[in-house]
Amino acid sequence: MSLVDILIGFFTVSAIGGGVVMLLARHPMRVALALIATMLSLAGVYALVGLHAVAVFQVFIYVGAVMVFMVYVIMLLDIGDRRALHRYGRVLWPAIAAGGVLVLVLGHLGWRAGASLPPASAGNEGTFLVQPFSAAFLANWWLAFELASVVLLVAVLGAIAVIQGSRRHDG
Amino acid sequence: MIQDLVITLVYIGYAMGMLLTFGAILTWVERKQAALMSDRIGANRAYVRLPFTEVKIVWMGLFHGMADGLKLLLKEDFRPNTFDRFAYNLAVWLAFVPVLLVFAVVPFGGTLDPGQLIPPLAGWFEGRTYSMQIAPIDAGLLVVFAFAGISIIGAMLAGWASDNKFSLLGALRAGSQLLSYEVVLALTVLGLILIYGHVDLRAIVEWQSGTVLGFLPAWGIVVQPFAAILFLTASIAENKRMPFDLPDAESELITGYITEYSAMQQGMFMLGEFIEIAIIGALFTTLFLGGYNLPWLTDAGFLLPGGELIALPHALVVVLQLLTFLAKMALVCSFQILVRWSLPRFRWDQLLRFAWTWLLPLALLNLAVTALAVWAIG
Amino acid sequence: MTTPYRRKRYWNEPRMGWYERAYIFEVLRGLMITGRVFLKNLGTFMLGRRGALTTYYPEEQRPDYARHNRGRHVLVQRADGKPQCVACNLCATVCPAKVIEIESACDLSDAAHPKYPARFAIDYSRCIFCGLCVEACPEDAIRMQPETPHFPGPDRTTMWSHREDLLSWQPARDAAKPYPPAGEEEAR
Amino acid sequence: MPEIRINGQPIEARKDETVLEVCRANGIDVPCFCWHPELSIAGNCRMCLVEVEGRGLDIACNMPVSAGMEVYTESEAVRDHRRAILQFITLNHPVDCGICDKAGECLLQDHHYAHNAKASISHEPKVRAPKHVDLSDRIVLDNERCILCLRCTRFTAEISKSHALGVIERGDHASIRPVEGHPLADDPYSDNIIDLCPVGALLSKDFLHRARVWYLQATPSVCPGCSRGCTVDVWHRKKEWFLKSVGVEENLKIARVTPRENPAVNGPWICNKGRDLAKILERPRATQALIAGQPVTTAQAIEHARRLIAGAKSPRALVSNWGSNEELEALQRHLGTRMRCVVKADRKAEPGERIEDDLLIRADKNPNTRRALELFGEPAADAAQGADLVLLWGELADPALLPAGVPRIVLGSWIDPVNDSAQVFLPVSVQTERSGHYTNFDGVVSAFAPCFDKPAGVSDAAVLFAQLALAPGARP
Amino acid sequence: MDKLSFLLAASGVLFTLGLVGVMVRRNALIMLMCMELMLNAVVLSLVAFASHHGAPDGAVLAFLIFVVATAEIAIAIPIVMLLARQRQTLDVQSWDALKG
Repeated sequence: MSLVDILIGFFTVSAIGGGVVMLLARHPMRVALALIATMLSLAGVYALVGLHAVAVFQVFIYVGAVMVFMVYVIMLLDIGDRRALHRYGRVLWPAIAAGGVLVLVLGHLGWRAGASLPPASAGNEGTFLVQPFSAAFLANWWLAFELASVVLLVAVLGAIAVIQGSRRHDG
Repeated sequence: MIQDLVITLVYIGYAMGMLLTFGAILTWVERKQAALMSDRIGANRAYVRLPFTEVKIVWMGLFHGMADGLKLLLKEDFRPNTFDRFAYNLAVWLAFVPVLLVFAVVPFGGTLDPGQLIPPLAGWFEGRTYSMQIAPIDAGLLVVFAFAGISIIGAMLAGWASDNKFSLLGALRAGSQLLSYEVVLALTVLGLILIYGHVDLRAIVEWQSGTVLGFLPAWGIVVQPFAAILFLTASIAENKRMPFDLPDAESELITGYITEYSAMQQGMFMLGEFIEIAIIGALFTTLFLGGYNLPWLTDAGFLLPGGELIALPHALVVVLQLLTFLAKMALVCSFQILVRWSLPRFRWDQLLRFAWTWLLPLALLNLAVTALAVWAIG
Repeated sequence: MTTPYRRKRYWNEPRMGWYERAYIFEVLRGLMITGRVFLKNLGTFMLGRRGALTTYYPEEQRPDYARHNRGRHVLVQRADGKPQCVACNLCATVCPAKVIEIESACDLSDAAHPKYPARFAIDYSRCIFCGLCVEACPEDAIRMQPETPHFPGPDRTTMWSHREDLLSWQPARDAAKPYPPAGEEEAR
Repeated sequence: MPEIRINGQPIEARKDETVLEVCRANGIDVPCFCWHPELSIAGNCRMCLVEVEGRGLDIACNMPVSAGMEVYTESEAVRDHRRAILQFITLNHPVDCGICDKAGECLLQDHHYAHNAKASISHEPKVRAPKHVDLSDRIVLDNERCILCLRCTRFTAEISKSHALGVIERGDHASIRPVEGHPLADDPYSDNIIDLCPVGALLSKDFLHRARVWYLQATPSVCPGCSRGCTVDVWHRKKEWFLKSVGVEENLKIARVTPRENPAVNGPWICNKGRDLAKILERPRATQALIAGQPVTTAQAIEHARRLIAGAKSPRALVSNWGSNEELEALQRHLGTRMRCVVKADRKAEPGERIEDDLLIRADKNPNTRRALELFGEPAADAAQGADLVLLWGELADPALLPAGVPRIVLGSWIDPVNDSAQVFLPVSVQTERSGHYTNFDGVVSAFAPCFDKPAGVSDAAVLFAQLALAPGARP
Repeated sequence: MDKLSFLLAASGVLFTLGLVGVMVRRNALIMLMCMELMLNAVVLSLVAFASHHGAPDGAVLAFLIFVVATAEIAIAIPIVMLLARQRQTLDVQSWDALKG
């Protein structure tokens, strides 16, 4: 048990705690804050297992962009919406039961997968620096990234279309 | 291992102390510089009296920052009866802490050899050297942007949790302004990354220690002057200061998202703003002014163009590098204050239009030209 | 003229060409102006002189007030040292800020000036230095000197100036208005 | 009914009227100094000159109307002569308005601004005269300012009949002087000549240099000095002119009292006692509620008094005849059934004071005895006897009315030994702090208005009666 | 305890939490956020594998997931805002008009 392992454990538990709070919190802003906590914890995990780039992008893109957008929208929308205070839908207990089963199955599978996989390849310190990351990125995955950026572009266009459509609808 | 920890703790202590001091002193500098700019004298009243004497130490009003801090600490913490007390209290820290964290990846000096610095500990350090940087992460520049993103959430959360329409408006403005200018900032920095070929701030600084065209220091401001202007503009906007202080425009929104904060919580927003000035100074120094580099100064001493070496002791080199960094940083801070007291505030629509229709295309243009140039030369 | 009403232009709309619209040049010009002042003042400041037009009031007070500067009020004294004022209250009446308060008293032994101000107080916390009291005075008994009253005080009650303070005027010092006024001696 | 034409306008006049009276009755301004409606016609100021068609210029005050008169009050000739007369009057007048207490309400000043407004053209030095002649201990004469209208001498001769003033010398040395053997100090109406004087020659010593009149505001009030109930104006500082460099109580003082013309009661006169109202009303005030001499809050005192009243078998109320009609009615409404109300006299004549005369002064030195008696009836001789609780409201002229050894609730305005010996003392407002009405001996009801705010802790008697009438522990 | 197993199990738990959240919560925005949580769980497992195998491709995939998630949010939130503007609520159960 090195310091890194302890920290990984801590961040993982903190991430799961954030997920639980997301289920329990009443107000969307609290949920968003819990999600941000989860994401930051996961970023910590990523950084600790050596993937600095992913950790940074996790914070940069997820917290800095997606969650800012989310908080912005919650700020705009929640005012006066009393009905959102009903926390849970009708399928609360069945869903929790199904979730419990899923946890057992996935946890078991994960555990077994981890156990059955070949042991960790050693000496991969340099693998996750930004430079090899970028090299792999541009050598093997450039098409995927271009496609993803097309998806992003389409999403932006779609968002503009939705907003414009609603504007026209409003008159 | 334990030596690394000790060194890191020393660095953290230095960085925290330096930033907080900068933040406190900048409150005074801002007033004094504004006074000098407008032919006034400025803050000159606060003093410390030596105990048991009538000797008053005024020091040109340097203690005004202290007096402010004391006042903010002792004031009644007047809080609104908001529905989300948790978010209200969290927002301060979300806005304050990420700003401090940014400094973790900034190299504020060259290489430190603690064994050479303190000979009695030479045995313990076993000849290890450390670069003067809290967290030597190779993704340094990305970390900067990552943490900048978190502080947006702090500002927005503050405005939302204050339960006040002025605060909410301020928060909405803060959100959209910070997002817009962060895009500009990132695109500007992309050009630098193209040239430097690194996102590691230490590598960037080391790249700048050379020269271009034989005589000019290879500082970012020389190779990317246009990006320097864009970067400074966008980062002043990120800091929500004049002429981009729309989120807390006093004449329109009282103080925007800070309106409902009082006492030290308000003080932390203000201190955060001033520390951010220092951070912007540090980043600008690192990216464009060659960081801790003094022309011809190497870790061994001054290496004059003729190839002559003036050897300097290690301690002196370290101190020189630290001072160089601080001096450059102070210069940039002073320039930001100059801008703040010179330019009038934008209108809100002008602010966003400026970001999206001026700065963004310019940043893209800069990026394209840089890419072409790098491709042509490289 | 097609429209019956044309909007009045209340301000001078700036005429801006591309140079001004480009913003950056004008910004740089502004920064150069303020920066020049800053550097100049910083330079003088570092040389130990003051890079400012203002003074460390009240420790320092400027000697170069304009001759007609309306600063502190003074009450003119007669030859015997009594105030010229006859407590007619015209200054108090005309005062727009209502800061002058006079309490009059009767001195029958002085046949020419039986009425005199027993109390004459000016509240400098509210005075607007308009000089109307000087205009209104039928006796030329109140004047304003180009110097500043000792303003700063811990609270506003200390900013009242009373008869004794106001009677501090030294006629010999006022070259602009000699006392007694020229020609009065002959009249006597 | 002769019909005359003034400035071309036909006007109906009575046969016994003068042209001046007709003009005044019809709102036509004819300036005058010596003429006064209540005094005989002297005709010495020559200010009221008018032009009559066919007869030239003559004084309007002494001109009976006759049918078909054509009078011009604003003709060129009239204006010329007015100007000339004002020049003449100011020939020796010092024009020292700056130090004159009359300035602001001075007839000469007003007429000068309205009809001449020019400085004197005389080159001759003005005749100097004594500035300060004591006429009595109340009045000083500034001889320089006197224009010899003789209003004052006519007043002492015709109205107050003291014959205290006369004229000595002649020409520009003519002066008003007291008549030997007829001291002005003995005239209880002497101060009226101060108001009568059209210039600032006669001045009140009390008011001398105390304030410029434009700082003052007149509040209609009623003199409580006797049962005549003369209507008066109480002059006090306007709020915007409050002095700020001295204590606030300096501003809450009666500056002077002047008569308020009221043909039904007092005409244009009041007596000197009425002018000295401040002496009565501005005695040291009691503003602190007491229980057995110890300071308490008003609420505690009221609660204690309620308990006393609730516990008493035969309580008596000694009714103040200085209470207004409203307060007396409040007493009757709230406590009239619980207590036996006995009217008492608050004040009696001071030593040396004139008791009664046929002009204004009445023997009863209290303002509202008539209404009090109407409400509560004549007091029986043994009114206060047999009581086990006495509510004393106001002062007590005759201490014998207060039975010894009986618990007392006292409602008073001024500091008095009775307050401390009382079981409960409650401070009440004085006349200048409340509004109300007095009914005079003749049944004429006159109103008075408040001039000042009540001091903290002081309430109106009417409010206290309503609160005392509640059961102990009740909340109003 | 194996690091990979631990992280994979944590990823499974997080994924389940997100799934349960999507099922049980009624607020549309919260449901969106729970979906983000599921995406995060997947990224965690990718990172765990990448770290285990020492191959940067897992990191690249994680990055691609970020981009796609951003795109998803960019389109999803305007839609939610549109719906919320129409019904003045964020409750998904009030948007069941298309239910058979």
